Amino acid sequence: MLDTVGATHLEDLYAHLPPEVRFHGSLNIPAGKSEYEIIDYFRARGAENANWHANFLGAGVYHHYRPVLADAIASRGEFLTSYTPYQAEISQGTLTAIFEFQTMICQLTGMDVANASMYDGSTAMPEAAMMAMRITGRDAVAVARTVHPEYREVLGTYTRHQGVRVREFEYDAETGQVDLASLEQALDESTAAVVIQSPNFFGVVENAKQIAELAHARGALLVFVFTEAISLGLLEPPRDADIVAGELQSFAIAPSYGGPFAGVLACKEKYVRQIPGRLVGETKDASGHRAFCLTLAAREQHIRREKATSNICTNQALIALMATVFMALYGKRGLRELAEQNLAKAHYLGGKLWRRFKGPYFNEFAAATGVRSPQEINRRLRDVKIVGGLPLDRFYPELKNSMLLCCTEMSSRTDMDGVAEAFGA
Amino acid sequence: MLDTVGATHLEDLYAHLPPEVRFHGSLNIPAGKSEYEIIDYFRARGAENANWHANFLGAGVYHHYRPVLADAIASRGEFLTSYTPYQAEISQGTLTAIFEFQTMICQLTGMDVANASMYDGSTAMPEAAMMAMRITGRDAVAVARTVHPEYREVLGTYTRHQGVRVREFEYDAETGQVDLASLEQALDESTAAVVIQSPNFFGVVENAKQIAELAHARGALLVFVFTEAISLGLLEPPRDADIVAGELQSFAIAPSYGGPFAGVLACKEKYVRQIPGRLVGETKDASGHRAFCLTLAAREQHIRREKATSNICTNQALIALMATVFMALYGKRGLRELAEQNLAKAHYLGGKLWRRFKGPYFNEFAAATGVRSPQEINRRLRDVKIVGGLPLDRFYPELKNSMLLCCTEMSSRTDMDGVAEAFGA
Amino acid sequence: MIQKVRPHPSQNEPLLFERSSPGKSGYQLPDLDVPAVDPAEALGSANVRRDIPDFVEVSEVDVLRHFTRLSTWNYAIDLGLYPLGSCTMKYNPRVNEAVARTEGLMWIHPFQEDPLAQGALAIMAELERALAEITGMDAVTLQPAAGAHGELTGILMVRAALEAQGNPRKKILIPDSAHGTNPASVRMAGYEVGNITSNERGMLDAEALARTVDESVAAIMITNPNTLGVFEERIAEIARIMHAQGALVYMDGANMNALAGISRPGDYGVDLMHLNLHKTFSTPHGGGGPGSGPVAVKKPLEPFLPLPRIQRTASGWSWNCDRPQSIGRVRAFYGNFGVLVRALAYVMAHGGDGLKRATLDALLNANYLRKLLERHYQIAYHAPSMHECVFRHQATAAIAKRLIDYGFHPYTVSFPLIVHGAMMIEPTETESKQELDLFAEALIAIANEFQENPELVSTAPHTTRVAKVDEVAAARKPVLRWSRL
Amino acid sequence: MIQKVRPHPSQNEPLLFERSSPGKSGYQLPDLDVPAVDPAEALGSANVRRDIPDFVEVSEVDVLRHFTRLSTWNYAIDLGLYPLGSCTMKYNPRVNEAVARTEGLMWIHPFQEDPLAQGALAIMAELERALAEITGMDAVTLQPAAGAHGELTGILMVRAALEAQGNPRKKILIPDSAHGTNPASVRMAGYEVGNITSNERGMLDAEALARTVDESVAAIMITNPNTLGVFEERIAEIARIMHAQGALVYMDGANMNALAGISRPGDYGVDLMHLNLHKTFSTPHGGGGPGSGPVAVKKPLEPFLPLPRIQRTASGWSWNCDRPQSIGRVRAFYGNFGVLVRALAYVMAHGGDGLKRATLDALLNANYLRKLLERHYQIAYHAPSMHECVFRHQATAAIAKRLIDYGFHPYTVSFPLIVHGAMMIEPTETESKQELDLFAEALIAIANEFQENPELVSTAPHTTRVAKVDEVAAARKPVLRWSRL
Ligand SMILES: Cc1ncc(COP(=O)(O)O)c(C=O)c1O
Ligand SMILES: Cc1ncc(COP(=O)(O)O)c(C=O)c1O
Repeated sequence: MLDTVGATHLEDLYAHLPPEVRFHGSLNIPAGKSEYEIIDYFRARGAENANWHANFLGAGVYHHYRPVLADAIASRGEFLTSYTPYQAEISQGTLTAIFEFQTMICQLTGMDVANASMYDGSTAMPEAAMMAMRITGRDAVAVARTVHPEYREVLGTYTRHQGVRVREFEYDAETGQVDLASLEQALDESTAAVVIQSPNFFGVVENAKQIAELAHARGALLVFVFTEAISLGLLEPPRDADIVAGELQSFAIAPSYGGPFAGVLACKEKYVRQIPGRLVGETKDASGHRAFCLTLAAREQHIRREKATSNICTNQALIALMATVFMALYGKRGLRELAEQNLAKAHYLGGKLWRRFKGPYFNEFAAATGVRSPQEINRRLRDVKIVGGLPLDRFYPELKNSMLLCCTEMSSRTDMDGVAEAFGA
Repeated sequence: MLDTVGATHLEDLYAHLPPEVRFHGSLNIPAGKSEYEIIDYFRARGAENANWHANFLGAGVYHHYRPVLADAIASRGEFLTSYTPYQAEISQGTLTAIFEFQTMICQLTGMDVANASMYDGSTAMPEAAMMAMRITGRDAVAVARTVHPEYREVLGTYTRHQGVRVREFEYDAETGQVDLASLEQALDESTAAVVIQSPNFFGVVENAKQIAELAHARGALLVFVFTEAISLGLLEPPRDADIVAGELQSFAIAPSYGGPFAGVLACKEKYVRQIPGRLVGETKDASGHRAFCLTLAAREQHIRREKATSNICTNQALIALMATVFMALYGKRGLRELAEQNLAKAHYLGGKLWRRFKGPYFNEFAAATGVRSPQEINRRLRDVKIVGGLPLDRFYPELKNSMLLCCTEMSSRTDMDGVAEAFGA
Repeated sequence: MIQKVRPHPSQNEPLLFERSSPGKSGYQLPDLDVPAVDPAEALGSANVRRDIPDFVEVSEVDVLRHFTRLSTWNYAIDLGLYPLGSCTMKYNPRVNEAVARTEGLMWIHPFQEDPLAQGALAIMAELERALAEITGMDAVTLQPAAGAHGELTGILMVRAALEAQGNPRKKILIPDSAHGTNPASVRMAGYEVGNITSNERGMLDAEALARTVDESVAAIMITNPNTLGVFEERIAEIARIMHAQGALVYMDGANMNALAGISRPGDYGVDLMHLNLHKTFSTPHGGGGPGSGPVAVKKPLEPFLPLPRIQRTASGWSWNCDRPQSIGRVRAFYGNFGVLVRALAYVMAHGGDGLKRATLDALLNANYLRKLLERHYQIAYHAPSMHECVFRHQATAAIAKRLIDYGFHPYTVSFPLIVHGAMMIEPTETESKQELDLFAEALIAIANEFQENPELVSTAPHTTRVAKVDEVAAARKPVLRWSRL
Repeated sequence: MIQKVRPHPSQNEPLLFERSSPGKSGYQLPDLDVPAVDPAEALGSANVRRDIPDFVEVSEVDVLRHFTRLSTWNYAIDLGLYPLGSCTMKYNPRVNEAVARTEGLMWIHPFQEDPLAQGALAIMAELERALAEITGMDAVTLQPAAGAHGELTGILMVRAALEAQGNPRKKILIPDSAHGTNPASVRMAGYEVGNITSNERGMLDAEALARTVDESVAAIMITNPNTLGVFEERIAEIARIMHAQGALVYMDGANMNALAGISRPGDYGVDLMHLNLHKTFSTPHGGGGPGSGPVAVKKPLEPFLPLPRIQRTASGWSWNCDRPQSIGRVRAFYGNFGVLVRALAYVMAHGGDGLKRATLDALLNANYLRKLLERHYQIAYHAPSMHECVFRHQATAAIAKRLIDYGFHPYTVSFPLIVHGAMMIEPTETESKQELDLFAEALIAIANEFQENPELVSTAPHTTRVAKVDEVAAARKPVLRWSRL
């Protein structure tokens, strides 16, 4: 091959680069390792992390059972090693799966349109907010403090330089739900969107309907956020919302220290041309058979460049595929039963502890730690190889001695009793 | 569907069975479990086994690194969930892979023909012996005591009722190799086959050439057995043998408490019609393209019934596929280097201990335990989470205070030093 | 004129040897942490091979692509209905694959001392218990590697048991509908085969049998349901006949998928039987194995089971080799453990009721297909079908190939031998009505094609990568390995 | 007249919704070990949904078959050459997948206290170090989820850095050959886009640039090698020009596969850049993601990196959020950790020398193809090619489809926009000469077909399951979800 290209050494292939841009040293990276050594290395690192039999952390990332088919299917080379399905004729597998994904997300959220996925929930939410601004032509966003704190931080980063004014509104210290009075104050004619999360960061279910009315009354859109997708199996879908942004990690995606996950962005039909990201549409092939392809690309960066609805290109296709497999396996009845088990587990533990808030909760709740500090409780749990909950004052200084606890179908009664014990309850 | 078949209850479907053959109770097996519980159960059982960082047992089952591609490829549903390739047109994948397997086995063993696999080495060996009897029309088999003891037991079970006389011959206490004098005594005009193993059970390399001459001089065939396939990467192939029977576990097959493994049966061209098991052959399709199919079925039970060369039907296809992937990955250079590493490791530890035998050894050797008993040494190793060697008196009462030790590319210097220490060397 | 080309990636993949180029390889070993050893010095140069002529030399990606491409040339359960009669090609649950890869199960050595393998022993003991319960037997060995291996093990036990009574006897009776492994196994156990014919209902004739059984008969080997998918309704009676003659009853349990939960051979006179875990218990066929063929026996035969046996002692599970009457070892170590793990996972997932339910669904699917097809194909025997049904058609082989064009794997062709032109169809319980309907439509369409355009059928398949394969040429001058031209 | 049928299993698979039948499901949950809770009571009946209309109801085997069949409709690296220019579709080593599934890495929660996640932190720190070494930069953030996300992160840092000096400035210069994400990202960071044109050699013209840069320019965003596969030979000079004007140099490192080990942007004036781990570092594309787009920066930009940062303290690794000048969080948690694991595995498998060797092989393969094709297709620019080469042909789109009939995935079509009829070909280093030769032969054959039988080419593909797909119709009346008719 060297002859063909007219070179004698491989190095000749970049001889035309000016000396000052060539790297003359050799990279300070240890010599190539064997599979065996590489697997050993990551095993050793894995053993340095606490991967115990029980974990009561939630707060946007949940420990749910992952059906084996999710990995079995996502490991098929035809899905794993294909690119974005630009060439429809040899990408019908991926395209069909995405079309099914879009459909299932619509069915679960009550929206008309869903895209092929966003990076994650925390980036889907700001995209939803910016979408609302494009739609309304307004420049302010009102966000509930009960929305995941890190999501709100990302919103700040994304919008800071687009002349967007972000206002946060309070929660009711009693119920843990949005404080409607505070919301009203945050609203005005410049408000493009009201952003809420339900179940919210405290695990409390918000009254989306009421909030939607307030928002719509002021001509603002309602952006509805969810972090615990399992709740969609049991809770009334956010029909009153205009845009839904969410996180699908609960659908067969491992916690994996925070990623890769898959974000959801769905909306009402009329806003479809403002939705960012990829969309798969149904069409026909030359012989009249049903076929699928990427569509409405006119919204996207590779066509519109700086005028695009977003800069997103690569998304989280394979993760969305796993979520699709998960939804297909559980199906109509399964999602319901799974959600009901989560509800029962959380309410079992919730019933044994002092809860901070009275609002209805799904599989997470804020517990008052009383005598012991959250840190101390977690230390006690650590001794019995249980990862405890999240001390809430990390994000809410006003919530001292409170711990956010999450229970899922994987939380055993024994372990939950262990937690109650650690609370000294 | 019930209507179609004209039934009202599923139970009606076996109403025609006489009452005395119907099972009226309900099976005493706990109710169906979820994936999650099943995985938990086997995790728990797995944790009850010693799966430690080092294991020095060999004796027919070896700890070698398993390249990830072996599982990745064998997990493809098209290989995993297909049946025996009777329908050639939709089984070319399996058929082609087996044809490649047969070829590689021939290249490694120096034989002309290899079948698609046997259950394992221990059943391949008796089949080879019976094959030799069919070929020679003789009824006696001479087996070296240096052949794997359990293989010899299986030979006994298989041949006991076919009027076969099995004679065992001795090994040289000095070298650990076949005692030629004893072999000569075991030979006579009724001897159909001489069965030896190399490297033998003690890890010692036999002088196959010399033994072949003695056997052939008496009109007997030489059946050559191997249990450590890695040795074929470095050792002279058994060209002088007439039939080769072996075990491929070392080629990407997990020890898995003794199975499933894959047996090899290979022979000289002229004996092909006496070889048991499946054979894949090359042919053409109707349009003249190269194609493969099962062939010479006239040897097999489904055609010949009681006159078949064997009763074997289902073999170990998927395991043979993994071995094929293994051979392809290591290839010419890799098998050699891998074998050399095994050699080096074993000789490192071998050099630190008293070896029982002077014969040349590959990656296993019999060590004299001296002051401490083998059991005591293993106990000491267990404390540092190392699985020690095999006390030889389990199979060879005369070999007290001897332990069979195996070192592979996975044996680290530190662990080998640990073993030497436990010996008090 | 739209000319097509043969796309290369999945269509024209060469053999690995044809892909090889010198120096290529797909491996990387850790650096040696001990001094290298000169092979010639350590082993003697005569013992060291110079080269592996023409052996493979390819890269890692070459290997992955090669086998991925090859895989696309296969049909599989994962792609659709696989109605091979007598093969029970049911869905292979993936959780079974997951648990079989549990580190603590994969990496344990068979010679680990018993205290270091308690988990493995517990799994085997649990499976033995479950299989005994399902078959109604008293003891089970998990050692046999496949059904045929189980048959050999069983018949050797028959011989041992009779020998213990002083006379091993001469022959074993086998129905003409039996699978070829039955007579072959019998021969390997040193017995003669006594063929018996089934009656017009496709069953064994108890009366006829009573006349033939005598002192020379060691046992009868019954497949039940037999390979026609028909339950041997007289089996209990037949057992009494055999026992009256001091002979034993061996049951080939390959078709246990028709009985689990609804009929237990141990309850009506069967003395011993084998199971095919790679059929009834959903362990994958893998293109021809690995399998597992446990043998279940009644108490009197227990002493003859192969070595070693699992036993429960004060200190836990352990292996017992001290069994003087045993037939000995039928293989090294203890069985295809990895397959046993999968089978136990299957039993756990179903539970007692689930196993029965699966059986009933298997019967339903088979009888549903029979009904859909009866008007278009001739059923071989009118007796009720259990888990499979057998039709007959002169062109069974051609129709089978044409089914491929419709996207299905063919049924079992021309077996059992007693049915001329047999089409043996076993859908299993894991097929949906949709899939069964599609399959029936295909077969019906082909029946019509055969009338209107026999040529179309006889030259099938037309949609596969390779056209009809010439098996005769393959056998005429066997080419069993690649070699450089 | 051999009539073909459309085989169903892999060809006519319906949508899951069309497969559904009421009551079916593919799951089984453990029994509830706590009292059940009435949803209406716990949540208020208004909050409880009644049903999920038309949601899927299928069995486990339905699911496995459905997606297995779908998968057979895809092309993939595992099946053959995937020469999408600018996408670096190289082999995805399977060991990366294996390590990413390590239990102790898969199941850890991002809010686990730092002492309980030391292994994860160590992995990220190690990868940051390696990427800094490869790029010649001083600090790296692993948070961005993809290249575009990295661009946004980087440009936000440019703004923060300039703001810290008092003036964020107005616009960012972007060459006309740039990828669409560049301008889109710039806009999201609140900057205007200043388009600059490349010269007849396909490179940036330093002189022309010097004339345009002024106080209003915040930075230039250079893709290097650019999307023509050409190395920006004047880049060091350009950096000096920008720096002289107080502007910064951002490099789009999507094409780092051409540079790793032979050229380090940090050594010649690039202030910050992003990498695509899902290109250069072999993490799988998965049909469109997940990706990972780390941003590497020089010391002066380090204070502005997103929150949080990994730091080494006496007690081990920990997260530091106390960084007043940071641009803040660009996503929740710390990045696509699972992708980072794979990338580090790739780096470890290659080592420093291996990375360089891979780069050289990538250059060799691209230039080899260029040579084979130059006589048949018109090269867009004569400048030397690095890891990819761009040809031009009026019928680029049709030729791409026709390539499918030959069993290859097409090259990147009509990008970069500055090349009319662009054919952008990137083979990557993991392709064998055999595969490259086959690909070249195919393209050459098509060039001839285009002369002799344009119709054949323009109506391609002819061998795929679906014929040419009508994308216009899809956009005209978008159907973006299934619904019951
Ligand atoms: C009825 C019957 N008996 C015995 C066997 C042999 O089983 P195996 O192939 O596992 O040896 C089979 C399967 O092939 C069979 O269908
Ligand atoms: C040159 C270039 N820049 C940026 C991107 C965007 O990267 P991503 O798709 O990961 O967002 C790509 C890949 O699509 C690219 O080729």
